[in-house]
Amino acid sequence: MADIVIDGIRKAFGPVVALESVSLRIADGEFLALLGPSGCGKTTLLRIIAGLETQTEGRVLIGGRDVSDLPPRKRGLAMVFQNYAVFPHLTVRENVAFGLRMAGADAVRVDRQVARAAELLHIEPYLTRYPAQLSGGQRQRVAVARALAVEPAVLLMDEPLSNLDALLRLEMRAELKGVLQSAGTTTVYVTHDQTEAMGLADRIAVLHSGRIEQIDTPAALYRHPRTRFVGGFVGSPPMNFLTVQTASGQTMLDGLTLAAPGRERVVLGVRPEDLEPAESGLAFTVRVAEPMGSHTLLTGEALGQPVRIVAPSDWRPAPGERMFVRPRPDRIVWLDPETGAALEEHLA
Amino acid sequence: MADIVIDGIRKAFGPVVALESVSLRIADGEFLALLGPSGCGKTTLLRIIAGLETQTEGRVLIGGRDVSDLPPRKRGLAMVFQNYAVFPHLTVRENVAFGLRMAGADAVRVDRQVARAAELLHIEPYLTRYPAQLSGGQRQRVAVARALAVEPAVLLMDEPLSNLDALLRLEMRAELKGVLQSAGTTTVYVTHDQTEAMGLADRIAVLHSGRIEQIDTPAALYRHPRTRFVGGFVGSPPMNFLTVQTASGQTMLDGLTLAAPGRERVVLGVRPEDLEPAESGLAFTVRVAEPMGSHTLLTGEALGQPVRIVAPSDWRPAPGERMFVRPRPDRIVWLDPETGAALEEHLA
Amino acid sequence: MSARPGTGRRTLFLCGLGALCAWTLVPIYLIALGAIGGPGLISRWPKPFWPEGSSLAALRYFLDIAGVWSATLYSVEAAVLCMALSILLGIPAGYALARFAFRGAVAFRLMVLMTRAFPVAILALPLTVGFIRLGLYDSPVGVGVMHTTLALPFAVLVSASLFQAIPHEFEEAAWVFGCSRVTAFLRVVLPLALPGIAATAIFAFVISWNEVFAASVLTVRHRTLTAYLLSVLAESPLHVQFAGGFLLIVPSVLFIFLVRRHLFAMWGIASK
Amino acid sequence: MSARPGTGRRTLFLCGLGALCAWTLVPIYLIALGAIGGPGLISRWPKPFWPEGSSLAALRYFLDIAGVWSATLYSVEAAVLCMALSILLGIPAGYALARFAFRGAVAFRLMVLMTRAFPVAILALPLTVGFIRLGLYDSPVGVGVMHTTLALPFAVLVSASLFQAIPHEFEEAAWVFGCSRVTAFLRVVLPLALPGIAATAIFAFVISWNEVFAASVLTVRHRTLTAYLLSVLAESPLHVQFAGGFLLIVPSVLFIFLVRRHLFAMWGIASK
Repeated sequence: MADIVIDGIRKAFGPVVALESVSLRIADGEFLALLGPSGCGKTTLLRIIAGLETQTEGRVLIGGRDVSDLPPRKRGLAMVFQNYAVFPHLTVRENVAFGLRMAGADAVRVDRQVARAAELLHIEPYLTRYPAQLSGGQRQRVAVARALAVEPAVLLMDEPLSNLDALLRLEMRAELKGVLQSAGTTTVYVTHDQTEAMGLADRIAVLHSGRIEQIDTPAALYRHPRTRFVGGFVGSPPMNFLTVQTASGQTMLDGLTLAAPGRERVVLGVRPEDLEPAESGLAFTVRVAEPMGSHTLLTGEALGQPVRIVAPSDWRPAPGERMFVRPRPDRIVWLDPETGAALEEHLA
Repeated sequence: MADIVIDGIRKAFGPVVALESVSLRIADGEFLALLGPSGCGKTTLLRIIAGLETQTEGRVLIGGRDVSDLPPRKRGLAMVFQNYAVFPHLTVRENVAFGLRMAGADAVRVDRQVARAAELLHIEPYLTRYPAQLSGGQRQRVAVARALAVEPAVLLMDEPLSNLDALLRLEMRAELKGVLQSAGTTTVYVTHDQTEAMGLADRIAVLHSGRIEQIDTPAALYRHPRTRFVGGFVGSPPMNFLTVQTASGQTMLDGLTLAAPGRERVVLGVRPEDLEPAESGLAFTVRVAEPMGSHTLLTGEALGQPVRIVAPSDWRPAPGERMFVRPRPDRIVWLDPETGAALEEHLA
Repeated sequence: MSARPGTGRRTLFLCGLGALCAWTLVPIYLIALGAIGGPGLISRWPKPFWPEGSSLAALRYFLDIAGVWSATLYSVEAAVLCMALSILLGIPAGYALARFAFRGAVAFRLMVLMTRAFPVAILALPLTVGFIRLGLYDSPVGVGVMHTTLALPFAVLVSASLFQAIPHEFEEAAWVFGCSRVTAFLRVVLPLALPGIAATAIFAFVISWNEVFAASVLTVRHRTLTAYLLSVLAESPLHVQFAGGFLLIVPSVLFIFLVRRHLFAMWGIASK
Repeated sequence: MSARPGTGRRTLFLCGLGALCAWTLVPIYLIALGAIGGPGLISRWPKPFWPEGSSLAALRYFLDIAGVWSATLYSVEAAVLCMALSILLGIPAGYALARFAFRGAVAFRLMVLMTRAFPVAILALPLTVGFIRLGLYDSPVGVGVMHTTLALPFAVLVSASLFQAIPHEFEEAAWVFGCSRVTAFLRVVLPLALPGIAATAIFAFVISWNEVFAASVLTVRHRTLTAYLLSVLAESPLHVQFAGGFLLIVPSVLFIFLVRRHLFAMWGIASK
């Protein structure tokens, strides 16, 4: 068990800067997700923690020890790879035992820990098989078992569920969360899927073009995005952003008047499920209505800007229909139209 | 504009049967989604309609004409491929014009229809570029424009959005729906993503191991799945299934008594968002709680069987906590425990 | 692919790289040196890095040998024929191999490869009988046909991997949008494969240009350049031999530089 | 890949297939026929499908030629040396090529390919001078070294594509789970590449076994089997020539059958 300190990490591939001065602290036993679109630098950061990539500047401390210049094998960590990287020439048993054997563990310890990891991930029936005889989901379990068998202080995961189909992903997500909660391992989990990050992590660090945009709990990230990027990336469908004019601390949205920050122009951010139908208010013109079963997703326009609304499943407006909606006042976020940053003065 | 009749189509690859006697009718101007997991035969069926694959038995009629033995170019259809298949050696303009030129259209007509398709898909700025200079989303638009430029009677789409990232997929989905609604083209759309099928289609045909499990509107499919497979595949998270004992037309679920079909054992199907917290009722033990922002996803057990619940986002039960839930009575589906088929006698 | 060589490892790696460069560049350099250094330089050891009394005398002497120019013509004739036949036969065969899943595809590939195992030298002897009978003996056409049997397996396998690298969906899209099988091949597949086919053609040219054994056996008076030089140079002074070798390398090296990117693709190695 | 050939197309395709099969099988059949059919059959035309008076006399006569067995030994010595050197030099070079992104990687690959453009025959003449100086003249070791320069480019490029086909993440997983770079290579990369490496080795063996020109030039009394047969057979009757050719093909064909799956992988063509 160990905490991780990332101290001013910068990484450049030639002229391309992948990470610029990233600092963060992951507490002992915490589950942190690195979330961002592809190319945001999340995988590079994970690989720098693992020692598979060398930082251009900065330090990595694991359990208080500076590991910046150590090779991966001396950092006391385990990793689950995106394509699983289960060794095809070894049986499942030997795959799970690989780390223990390399560490020189005696036969009794190897047997005990392989058996424990196999039980935890329900792969006992396959121990004598080769990976080529397993399905994708089973291989994924073997990769996790291999990582847990060495009882690592730190577990790194690089999009471990991205190669599974939707149903299996949902199942493995709940299972992973259960297994890791009881193991208490410090975990860094890279993903581009915001539902995965929300469901699994204690805290989420949202990365965007090599910078951390926000680190927070899933709930705080969802309710109080600190930037427009976070609001648009977390949540599906994403947050709506409406640029509005204000005057003397108020803004007029068609038939609706809201208290607003004292600026000339601000961006109003509101989640699609927080726009409630009303008798009067913001005028919304439906362009497309998609019945999703549990709800109906409406895409259309308000104030000449694109807006999505999550409406009850029994609503079926026709394309072109006009209706009125009101944002729930406690769920509104105000942002700066130039920088995209949340306006803190209004939050306080 | 044309309707499509699939009449007893069977397809075998050597000893492997991909489709067994599939029949369905797609109305003129209808948008039908073929939905199913990989390997269910949906892509094979689409390719048989296109003429890229030859059926072993059965007929395909487009607009009343038997096209079973015609090559693809004589079937009067257009297609959008999964990897877009935009010709890399032609400019965007020539790609969009390809079908018209092959049909021998005169220059005026080519120019007019290319301009219209380009405007519809917002690709005018790229017309002189080569596909290698475009992003994935732009290439996708070119592929759709190429298909629409020939004004096909029938448009076939093979997972056209699966190579886009989540946000772009959401945007293109709404845009596609808008464009196709106004074009009125008969469309067959293959996907493994149930949210895509639900959002886009007029009707959905759910395929499973070469058979059609159910054809229905998205809402009917969601509320009244005809088989356990459909209930588990459509909706995310999937429907919960609890096998329960019944006696004299009733079943006792802990502190809850429900009217049930007159069988000894039945399966109760209920969607995760239709299980509502209550003072008494079905006892549910939380294993994992995932805060998803707009809701909290609880995974746990009831009656010793796995159950998922979509709870309000301010609920935060700890793992191991016990609570009571009640299914909304109008949202319950009863199924046969052996065949997995919905019990019609109870629906009526 | 990310590189993270340790420092010790990196040194080792650079040494190996240096050795490998030397292994290809040093022979070329030595041959060039021998070719322009004149007779005195050949026997000197160690050789100077740049010859002082360098001259093009040997090269000029070499170009004045009677018959060099007509031999060059025969070489070009044979090589062009070999190139043309390799492409005309190799492309349909490669396309069939790439696109049609048929029983025995594996066996078929095996046979194509097996031709590599023929010891051409030995087979060329009995083949002369057949060539005399067909009237192909001692003609560039005969040499070109013989060289085609050497180049064709490469042409088939390389064009098969070219066609396999072109997603089938391009063709299917062409069919859906109004092409027949033939027009789809001509309008979509061929343009995409063309650069690789050009590289294959040039490779066939180089194989024919450099082949000496079959050419020597199958001709008497109408020798290709390589075969002609071999018979003439055996009795020439050493520095003229070097000059001959040097001039023979030139067209091959030129060709390979012209098509370098496609050659890598041919070998299944993407250039970064 | 799905096949949907139209019927007319299919006929055309089957004809082409037949022609291509004939192109590899007929020579082998004719050579075999010549080898066992005796002297009478060679000049007969058309040939019978199965010779009536077939005998193994020519083959036996052939095996009785003085020096065949010692020449076989030299051939094996040279081929084994060529194989060993190709692997020992080719694997590190191929690994470097596959794993390290370095400036000049393209130029390096180009140089490896350029060695294909050397007309070995012509170069072999001046090289004899160097070989005599190094004491490698007229020895299987010298021939093996010479053949290594022929086989090495293939070994490097093929092992590079082998290593490139092994996902880098296997190595990275090995590093994370306690391996150093060397142990990761030995415990993970090498076992995965081994079948392909074996195929490469055998390919080097076959190249050396079949090469005749350099072997003829570089040896006088210690000839390899192919070179020896070439000098002996030129004066032999035709049916004995066929017998020699037939016996030389046998080991190559055997080898290729043994490693056929990996050979396809080598050429970047997945067997279905």
